[in-house]
Amino acid sequence: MAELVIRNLVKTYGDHRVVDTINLKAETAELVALLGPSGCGKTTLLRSIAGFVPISSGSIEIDGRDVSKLAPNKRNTGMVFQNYALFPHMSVAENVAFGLAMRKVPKSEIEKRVAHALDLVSLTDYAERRPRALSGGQQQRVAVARALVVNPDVFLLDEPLSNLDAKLRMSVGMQLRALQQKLGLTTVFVTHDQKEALMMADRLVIMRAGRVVQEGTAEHLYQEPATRFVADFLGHSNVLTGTPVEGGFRTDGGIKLPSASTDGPRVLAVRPENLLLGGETEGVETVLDATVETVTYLGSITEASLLLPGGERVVAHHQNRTGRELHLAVGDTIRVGWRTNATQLLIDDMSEAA
Amino acid sequence: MAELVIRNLVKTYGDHRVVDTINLKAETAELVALLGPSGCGKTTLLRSIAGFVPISSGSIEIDGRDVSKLAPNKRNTGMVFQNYALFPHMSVAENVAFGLAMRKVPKSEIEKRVAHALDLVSLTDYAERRPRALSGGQQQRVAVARALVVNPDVFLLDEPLSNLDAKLRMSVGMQLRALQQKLGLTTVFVTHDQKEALMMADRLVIMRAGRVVQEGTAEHLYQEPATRFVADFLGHSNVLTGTPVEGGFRTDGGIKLPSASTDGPRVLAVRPENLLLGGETEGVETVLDATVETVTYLGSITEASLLLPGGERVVAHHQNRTGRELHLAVGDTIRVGWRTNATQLLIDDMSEAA
Amino acid sequence: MARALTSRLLFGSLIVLLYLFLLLPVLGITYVSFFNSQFLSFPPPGYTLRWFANVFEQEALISGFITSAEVAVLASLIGVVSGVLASLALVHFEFPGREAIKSFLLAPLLVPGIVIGTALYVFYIQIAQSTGWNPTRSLVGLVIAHVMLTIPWSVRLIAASMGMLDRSVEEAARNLGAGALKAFLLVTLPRMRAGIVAAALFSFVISFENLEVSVLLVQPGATTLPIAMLQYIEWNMDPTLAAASTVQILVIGALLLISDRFVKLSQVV
Amino acid sequence: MARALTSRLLFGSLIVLLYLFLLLPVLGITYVSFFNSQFLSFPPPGYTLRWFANVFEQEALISGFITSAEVAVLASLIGVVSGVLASLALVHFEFPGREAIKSFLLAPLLVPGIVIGTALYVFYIQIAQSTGWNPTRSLVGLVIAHVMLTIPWSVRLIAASMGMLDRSVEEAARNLGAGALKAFLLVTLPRMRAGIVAAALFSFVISFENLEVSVLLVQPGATTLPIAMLQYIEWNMDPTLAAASTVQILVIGALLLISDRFVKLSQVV
Repeated sequence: MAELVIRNLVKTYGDHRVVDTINLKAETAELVALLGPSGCGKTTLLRSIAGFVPISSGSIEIDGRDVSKLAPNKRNTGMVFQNYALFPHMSVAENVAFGLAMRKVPKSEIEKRVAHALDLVSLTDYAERRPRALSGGQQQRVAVARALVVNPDVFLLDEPLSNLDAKLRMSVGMQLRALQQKLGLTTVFVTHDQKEALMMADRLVIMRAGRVVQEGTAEHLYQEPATRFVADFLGHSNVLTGTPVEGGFRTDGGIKLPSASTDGPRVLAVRPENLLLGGETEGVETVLDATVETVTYLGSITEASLLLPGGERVVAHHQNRTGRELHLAVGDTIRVGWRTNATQLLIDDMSEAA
Repeated sequence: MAELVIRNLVKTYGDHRVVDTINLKAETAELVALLGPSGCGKTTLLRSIAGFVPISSGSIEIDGRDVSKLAPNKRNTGMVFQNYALFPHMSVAENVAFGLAMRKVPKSEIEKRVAHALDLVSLTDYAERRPRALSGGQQQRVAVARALVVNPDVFLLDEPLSNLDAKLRMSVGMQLRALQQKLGLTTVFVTHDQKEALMMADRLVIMRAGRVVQEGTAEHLYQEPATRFVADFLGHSNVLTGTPVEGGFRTDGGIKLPSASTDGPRVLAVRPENLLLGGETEGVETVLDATVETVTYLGSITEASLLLPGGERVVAHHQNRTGRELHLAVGDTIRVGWRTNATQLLIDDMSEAA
Repeated sequence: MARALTSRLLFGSLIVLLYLFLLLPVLGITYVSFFNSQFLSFPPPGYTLRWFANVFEQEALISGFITSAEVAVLASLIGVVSGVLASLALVHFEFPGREAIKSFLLAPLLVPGIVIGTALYVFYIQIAQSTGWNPTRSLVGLVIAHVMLTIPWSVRLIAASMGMLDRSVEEAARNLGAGALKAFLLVTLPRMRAGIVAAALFSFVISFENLEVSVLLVQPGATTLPIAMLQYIEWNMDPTLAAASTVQILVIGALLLISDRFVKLSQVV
Repeated sequence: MARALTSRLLFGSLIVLLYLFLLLPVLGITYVSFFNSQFLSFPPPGYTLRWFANVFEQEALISGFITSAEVAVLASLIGVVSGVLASLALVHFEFPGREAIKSFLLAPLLVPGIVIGTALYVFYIQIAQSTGWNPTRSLVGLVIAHVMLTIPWSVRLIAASMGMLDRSVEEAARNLGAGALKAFLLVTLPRMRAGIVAAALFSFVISFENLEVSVLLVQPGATTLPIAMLQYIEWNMDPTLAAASTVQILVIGALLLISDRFVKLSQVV
């Protein structure tokens, strides 16, 4: 296992910088998630680490060795592809053995290591099957075993959960995370699904238009997003546009709200779960009278869309616990409030860009 | 607009009953969601209402008239297909006009009604475009306008949101719901996504293996599922197996829990959001000491997997509000509890079936 | 990087070489058609256009061209109509053994043309002997023979283009009030255009070029173009035939270009 | 319901009729091959197997069969190898105009065989005159001509089967330590099997059946089977040729069945 360091990586197609001066480091045994909307360059970045995309400038170092000019087969990375990319004409065991055979490992050792890898992913009984005869979850585990058995320096995951159904995704993700931690694999994980990234990564790197917008732990990014884009991409956020004023923030609708003070243009963001309703607003700094516009029961939470006195709309999420149900009807007037420390003043990087 | 009544509907393919004696009623202006895993027969049921699937027995009545022997074009239903099924060689306006032309509506009236329908879905500016030149969300709105413009008796939606990306799905779903309410359309909506069904339907019909398992409002089904299958399909539920005993329930792990009393074999279910942790357990009927196995931060909630003294595993969801964060580490011992009225004793229909 | 470039160059030149090889006859014959010499010799003493003029003076070639064109138009018309009907049957109705039938559709493609020709020859002789009506006297006999060539192609190409169609579009038309026939005419047929154009073109060319099937079935004085060309070359070694070939290639090339404007053939064939 | 059944029956019988029509020559010629009469007449005086024995006594047919088989094997071998290489170039490297080149690949399919034959005939005469070596004396001339027929098919079929392949599988092999060549040989080539088998089969049959291209390029005494059959029928009207055709159909049918065991041809062609 090893450390991965990417310096000033640029990849251009024609005039378009798909990956634009990325600096990234994955420590030994760390799982770094590259997260962003489609077309943000995260997949190109992953594929350039694997060697499938020749980079335009910059360097990729694994354990201090610059691999950026090496062919894919010389880099000792282990990649799990989105569609698994299993060899359909080989059995599960032959798939897993492939990388070892390429490394000219002796036959007896190959057998031992394949058996061990299949055991790790609980597929010992399926060794002789063809990939076609396996379920999606099983195929994914074959792909993982195949990538791991060669002891790669860096483990690369290209949306490995996206072809699984919703119910399976969570448990397979947790198993993959447990395996990665157990084996101490330095891992780069690409996804557009924030839940997968939050659930699995030690560190998240939020990308947009080829650049890194912000990086950090899940808690850090969710609680202290640097910009409106990050706040909106990770979870949902109520964004109020307006102007920071002395001791607070005045919304475009004209309400003055308490907030931290800041310079320069900002928007005020507050998470739906931090909107307190009715009696919950006791003792918080901001309390307003709002009109209920829609109420949507979603099982574990109820989502209410509220109209603020200034004409802004905000969304509140109430967790439905037995004995603490929310009873709201469209048209009701209700007190809504939030703590000042639950608000963030963010740079607005959403209105300028497309 | 009209009432839809389905009586004893059966559809067999060979020996297999894909739809097995379904009785269903959709009142005027009601939105009924057919919800179930893939292969449960919900799509076959919808397609038999539209007339694409000849039924084996039973009847389909629209406004008291039995339509089950009529050709699809004689039924006056308006269907929105999963892939939208727009006519690629016609403009948006021609697509919308098609149904009116088939009904031999005069040209001048066609123009008026097409314009009105495009206005309803905010696509007036796109009338002359080809479907190919539109985004997924716009194509979906064309499909909706095309189905609505003919004033169908019954509006049929076949997973109309499943081809949209996650961010768009919610808002398009809400718009569709608002339109359905505004026009008072009797609607049958097929989906496998519980969130869509909860958000949009007046009434949910949960299907499994061709049969109706339970029907009711979102609140009713979520709070009072009839069986383990429903509890698990709508949201997540912690299920403890065991035996009802005098004045409670004894789990297989040997813990006796207070619960409602019941006859016959049952499992005890409790929703993750109803698991109270630490100080929250004050004054509730069930309190246990549990060991923290995993902690997953998911932004608006934190999911903790807990090991109960009897060896059972349960999952708790804590809503993360600023100032009320949960601080847990793997291996900690923590009090976990729940109110007795937050538990349900359910028939176990999951272990018998496949 | 450097290796990728080398292999790119290598593969690129391979493609170019292949093309040159395949185009060799076309280029060569076009070149020869301008030679100003009665007999073929290289290098030519000069260049001329007179062989093109000569083509149009050869009655055998002209009447052969007309016969071939007539037969090809009729055979591809019948082929395309059968193709549409058969594709409808194949794609629309999910009857057992549909896949087997699709495999079977290959079979006629692999029956040697000379066998088809021989069989029909024998058959037509029987008809002529017993009824006194000789099918080869009119074009009927030839058209029947060529339809046997065009149908397998038409069915395959049209069925393939239809198999790619999403059935829900036709269902949408039904749902909106169109009867089965109207839904087919207004929605399905227009979407089969690519397959139909490809089938018509292919059928035409295959019929127009055919020699194996026709050779036994034509009457003296009413031959097809390939046979007329063959007969001409037995007695003449001047570049007239090269000029005729050039004209023929131009006609087929034009057909190809025109239909490529309507549909991307490479996506269908 | 009743109408659906009617139209199903209608379409079903259409398919059956089409098949009967297409199989007519095959069935007819097989039937005739058993007639026990020197001249063709219906009904036959009796049935016999002697014409099958007679086929094997006709040296011209036997040597034609051998020549055709040799040429077809060589031409399809060269065609398949070129097909694999060209497909690699087409599919692997995303160079500009790749789509145009794919369209272009149709062009050679549409060059009339008689034109190819004429062009090569002229060309070979030039070579014979200037070098004294006549390409038609050996099989080389014929093989070159037939390769022109097999390459477009091979490239199209193999490229199509490769285009359906998911590139990430080859990338996975590279990622696991295989060099470009090993990844190709161990992973990509085995997955192209269906396309290669289809291309080989098609190439073989197309070369074996060909008359247009060959007719000008053969030497007396070294003809291909279709030409030998044509020459035979000019002088003999007995059912020997029907028997030869039956044998030929059986051979090609067997080839088709064998390769269908390896790959579902209908999915590729």
